[in-house]
Amino acid sequence: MATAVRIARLRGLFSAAIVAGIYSLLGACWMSVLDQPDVAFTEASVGAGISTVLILVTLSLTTSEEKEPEHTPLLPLIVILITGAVLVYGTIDMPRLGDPDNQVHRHVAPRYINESPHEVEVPNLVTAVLASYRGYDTLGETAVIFTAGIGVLILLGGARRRRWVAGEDRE
Amino acid sequence: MKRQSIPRVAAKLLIPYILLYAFYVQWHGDYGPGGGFQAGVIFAAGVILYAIVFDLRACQRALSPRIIHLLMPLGLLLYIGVGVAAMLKGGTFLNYSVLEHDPVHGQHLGILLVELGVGTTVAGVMISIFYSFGETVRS
Amino acid sequence: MADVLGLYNYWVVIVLMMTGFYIVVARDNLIKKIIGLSIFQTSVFLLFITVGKVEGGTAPILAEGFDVYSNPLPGVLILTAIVVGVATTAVALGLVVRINEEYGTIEEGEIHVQDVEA
Amino acid sequence: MEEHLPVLVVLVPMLAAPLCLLLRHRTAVTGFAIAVAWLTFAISVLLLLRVLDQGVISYELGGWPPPWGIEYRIDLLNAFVLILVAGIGAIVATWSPASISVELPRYERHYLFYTAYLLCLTGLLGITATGDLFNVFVFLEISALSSYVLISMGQDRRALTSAYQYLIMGTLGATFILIGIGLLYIMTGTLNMADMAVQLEGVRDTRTVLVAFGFFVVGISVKMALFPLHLWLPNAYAYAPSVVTAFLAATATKVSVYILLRFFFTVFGHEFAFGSMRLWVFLMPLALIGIVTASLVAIFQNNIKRMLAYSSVAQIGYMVLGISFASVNGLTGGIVHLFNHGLMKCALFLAMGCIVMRCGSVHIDEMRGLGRRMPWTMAAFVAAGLSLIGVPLTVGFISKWYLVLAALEQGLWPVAALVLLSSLLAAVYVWRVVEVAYFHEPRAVDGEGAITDAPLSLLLPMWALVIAIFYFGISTEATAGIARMAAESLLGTSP
Repeated sequence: MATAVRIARLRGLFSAAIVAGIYSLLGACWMSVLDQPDVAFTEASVGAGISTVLILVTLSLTTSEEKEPEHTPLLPLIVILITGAVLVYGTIDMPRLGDPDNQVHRHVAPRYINESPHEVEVPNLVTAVLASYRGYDTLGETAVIFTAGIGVLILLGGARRRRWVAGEDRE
Repeated sequence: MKRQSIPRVAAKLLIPYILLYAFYVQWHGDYGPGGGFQAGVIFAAGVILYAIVFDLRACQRALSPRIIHLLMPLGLLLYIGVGVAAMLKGGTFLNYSVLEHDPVHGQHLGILLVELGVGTTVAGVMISIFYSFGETVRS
Repeated sequence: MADVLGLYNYWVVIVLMMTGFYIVVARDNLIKKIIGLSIFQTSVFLLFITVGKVEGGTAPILAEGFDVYSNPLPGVLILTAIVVGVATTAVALGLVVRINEEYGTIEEGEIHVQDVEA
Repeated sequence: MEEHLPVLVVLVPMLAAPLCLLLRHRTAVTGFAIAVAWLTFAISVLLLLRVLDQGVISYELGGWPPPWGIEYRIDLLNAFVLILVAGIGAIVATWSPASISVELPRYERHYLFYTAYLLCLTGLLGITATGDLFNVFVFLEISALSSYVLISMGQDRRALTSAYQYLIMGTLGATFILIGIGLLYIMTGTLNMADMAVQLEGVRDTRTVLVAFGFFVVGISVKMALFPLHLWLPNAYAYAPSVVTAFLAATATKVSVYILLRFFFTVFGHEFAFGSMRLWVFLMPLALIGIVTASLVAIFQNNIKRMLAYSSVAQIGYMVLGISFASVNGLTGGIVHLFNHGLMKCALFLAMGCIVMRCGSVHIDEMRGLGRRMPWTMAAFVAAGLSLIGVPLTVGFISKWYLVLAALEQGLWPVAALVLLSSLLAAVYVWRVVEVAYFHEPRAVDGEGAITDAPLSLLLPMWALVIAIFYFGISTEATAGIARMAAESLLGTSP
C-alpha cells in the first residue's frame, strides 16, 4: 500500500491521477478484506471511477506537467512528522484490531445487529442503518451532493462565462 | 474516439448492461451490497462512457441537460417528501414506521423510496457535473 | 508482540494519511493538492473501517450460518464521508478550471506573482 | 406541528433550495427565498420561546431513540444561535436582490445563487440544531461547500483563488474534525453528544481521547479562523460578493464557535477541558495575540472589506477569550459577543455593500466625502463602528463589559487592560474611515453624475440591524440574560 502512495509523488500529473485511482482501488480491496463490501463498492466506483475521470478531464483543460517547487518543503515535513507522531501516540491506548470486546462493538452497534432483523427486516445491515437509523445523515449526504451539483453549475455554467470574457475589458 | 470502431462496438454492447446493473443495484440494496448512491454512480458512469466514446453532443441529445437538471432537485425532494409524509402521519421526521399499518412494511417502503431519491440525485448531479466539464472542454 | 500486531494496521493508515497531508501542504500545483487531499481523506476512511472489523466476523449482511458480523456503523459513516469527499473534489476541480481560465496557470507561486503585479 | 419545530427550522430552507431550482423564474425565486428565510426566522423565535418555557427539547429523527438514531437537541444556547443565524439569513436575503443585480450582473441564473444561499443557511442551522457529532460533520460540509461556491462568485478573479484556498484549508479542517470524531467513536462507541459525555467517564484520561480532543480543536479552529489559523479569512471576505461576506461574517465563524462551546462543555465537561487539560494555557494567549495582531493589521488595510475581515479575526479572539475564562461571566461575555458581533459585522458589511453598489470599490480613497454623499449608509457604518469599539449604549459595550468583569474576577488585570487597549485599536481603524468619509473633500466627479445614497430596499434591512444594535445595547435582559442562563447551564451551576 505504502508504495502506491510513494508513486503518487510523481511529477507528471497524468500518471499521478492514474496512480491515485489505483490507490483508491487498492483501498477498496482493503475495505472488503475488512468486511465492508458496501464501502468497498462505493470507494471503487467513486475513487477509481468518477474522481479519476474528473481529474483527467481537468488535466485536459489545464496542463499535465507540474513545475519544480520553488521552496524546499522543510516546514511541511516538520508539520507532517509532528501530526503523525501525535496520531501514533494516540494509538497506543487504542483497542486492538478486531477484538470483539472493543467499546465500539459493545455499545451502540449490537442493537443494529440484533434488533434490526425485527425492526427493519432488511438483511443488509448497512442499508438498514444508512437509510433508517441514521437516515437523516443520508439526507444530509444527498444535500451535500446536490450542493456540489449546484456549485459546479455556478462555476462552469456555460452561458455565464462568455459574458465574463466579454465584460473583462471593462475592468 | 469517434472513428474507432472497437470502442464503439464494445460500448454499445456494454452500456445497456451497465444501466441495467445500476437498476439492479438500486433495487437490490436491501439484500446485498449497494443502494441508491452506488446505483446513481453506476448509472452516471454508463452515461459518461457513452459521452466519451461517442460524442457529448449526441449524449446530450439523448439525455438533455434540462432533464438532468430536473433530476437533481427531484431526488432530494423525494427524500424530504418521505420525511414530511411521515410527519403528516403523526410520526417524527423520517420515521418510516408510520407510513404503513405494519411498521416493518413502512420501513421497507420508506427505505425503498429514500434510496430511490438518493439514486436520482446522485445520478443527476454526476451527469450534470460531467456535462459542465465536458462543455468547457468543447468551447 | 501481539500488542504491536494489533496496532500495526492503524500505523500503516497513519503513514498513508500523512503522505496525503504532505502532498497538500508541500505542493504548489493546485491539482496535485486535490489529489493529496483525496488520499488524505481515503486514508481517514480506512481508519474508520479498520475500527469496524470483528475478529472472525463476516460482512454485515444477514445470512444463514453466520453469527458474528462486523460492525455496520463505521461502514455507514464512511459511505457518507466518501460522498462528501467526491463532492468536495468536484467543486475543487471546477474552481481549478476557472482559475486556469483566469490566470492561465495552476501553480500557486505563479498565481501569487500575478496577483502581486496586478 | 408544534412538536416538529426543531426539525422544521432546518427543513424549511432545505426543502426550499431544490424548489428554487425548479422555479427558475427570477423574481419568483427571489421572493420565495426571502419568504423562506423569514419563515425560518419565525420558527427559530418560536423555538426559543418554547425552550424558555419548557426547557431542553429533544427530537428523535426517524423515530429512533438516541444513541441509535440521530437526535436534535435544542437548549437555550443553540436556540439563541439559531435565532442569530436565521435572523441574519432573513435580513441579508431581504437586502440581497438590489445588490446582486449590481455585483453579479454577469450571472444570468440568479436562482442558482439563491439555491446555494439557502443550502448554506441549511448547513449552518443543521450544525447548530443537532445533537449528533457525525451529523455535525455532514452539515458542516453542506455549509462549507456552498460557501466556497458563493465566495467564488465575486467579481475579482482573486475571489477564485481565495475560494480555493478556503476550500483546501476548510477541507483539511473538516478532515481533522473527522479524525477527532473517529477516535472518539473508537473509545466510546457512540456518536450522540450527550451519550458520549456519559461514555467518556471511564476513558477520559487515555491518550487516544487526548489526541482526539486535540484534532477536533485544531480542526474547528481552522473553521472559525482562530489566530494563527485565520489565513483563509481575509481574502475570502474581501473578494466575495458583499451579500455573501455579510452573511458569512455574521454566521459561519459564529457557528464554529458554538461547536467549540458544545464540544468543550457538553461533550467533555469543563472540568476536563479546563481543569485537567489546562486548555486556557493555550487558548488565552492565542486569543490575546490574535486580538492585538489582527487589530494592528486591520489598521494598515486600505481595502475596507479586508480591514473589517481582520477585525473579525480579532473579534473571534474575544469570543475565545470569553470561553477560556470558563467562568459564568466569561462565558456570558463570549456567548453574548457571538450574538452581538454577528449583528454589528453584518451591519458593517451591508454598509460596505451599499458603497460597492454606488462607488464600485471599497478602497479607502473611494470613500472620500461619502459622509455627505451617502449620509444614511455612512451613519449606519458609524453606529456599527461605535459598537465595534465598545461604546456604552451599544451591544459592543455589553460583551466587553462581561469580558473585563470576568478577567478582573480572576485577578487577570493585564488581560482586562489588553481588552481595553484593543478597543483603542478598533477606534483607530474605525476613525480612519470616519475621517476620510466626513472630513475629506469628495472625489472629483468624473462625469458619471453624483453618487447618491443607497436605495431604500438596502437601507431598511441595514437600519433594522442598527436599531437592534442599540436596542440590545440598552435593554440587556433579552440577550445577556439568555446568554447568562446558557452559560450557567453549560457550567452546570444552574438546576
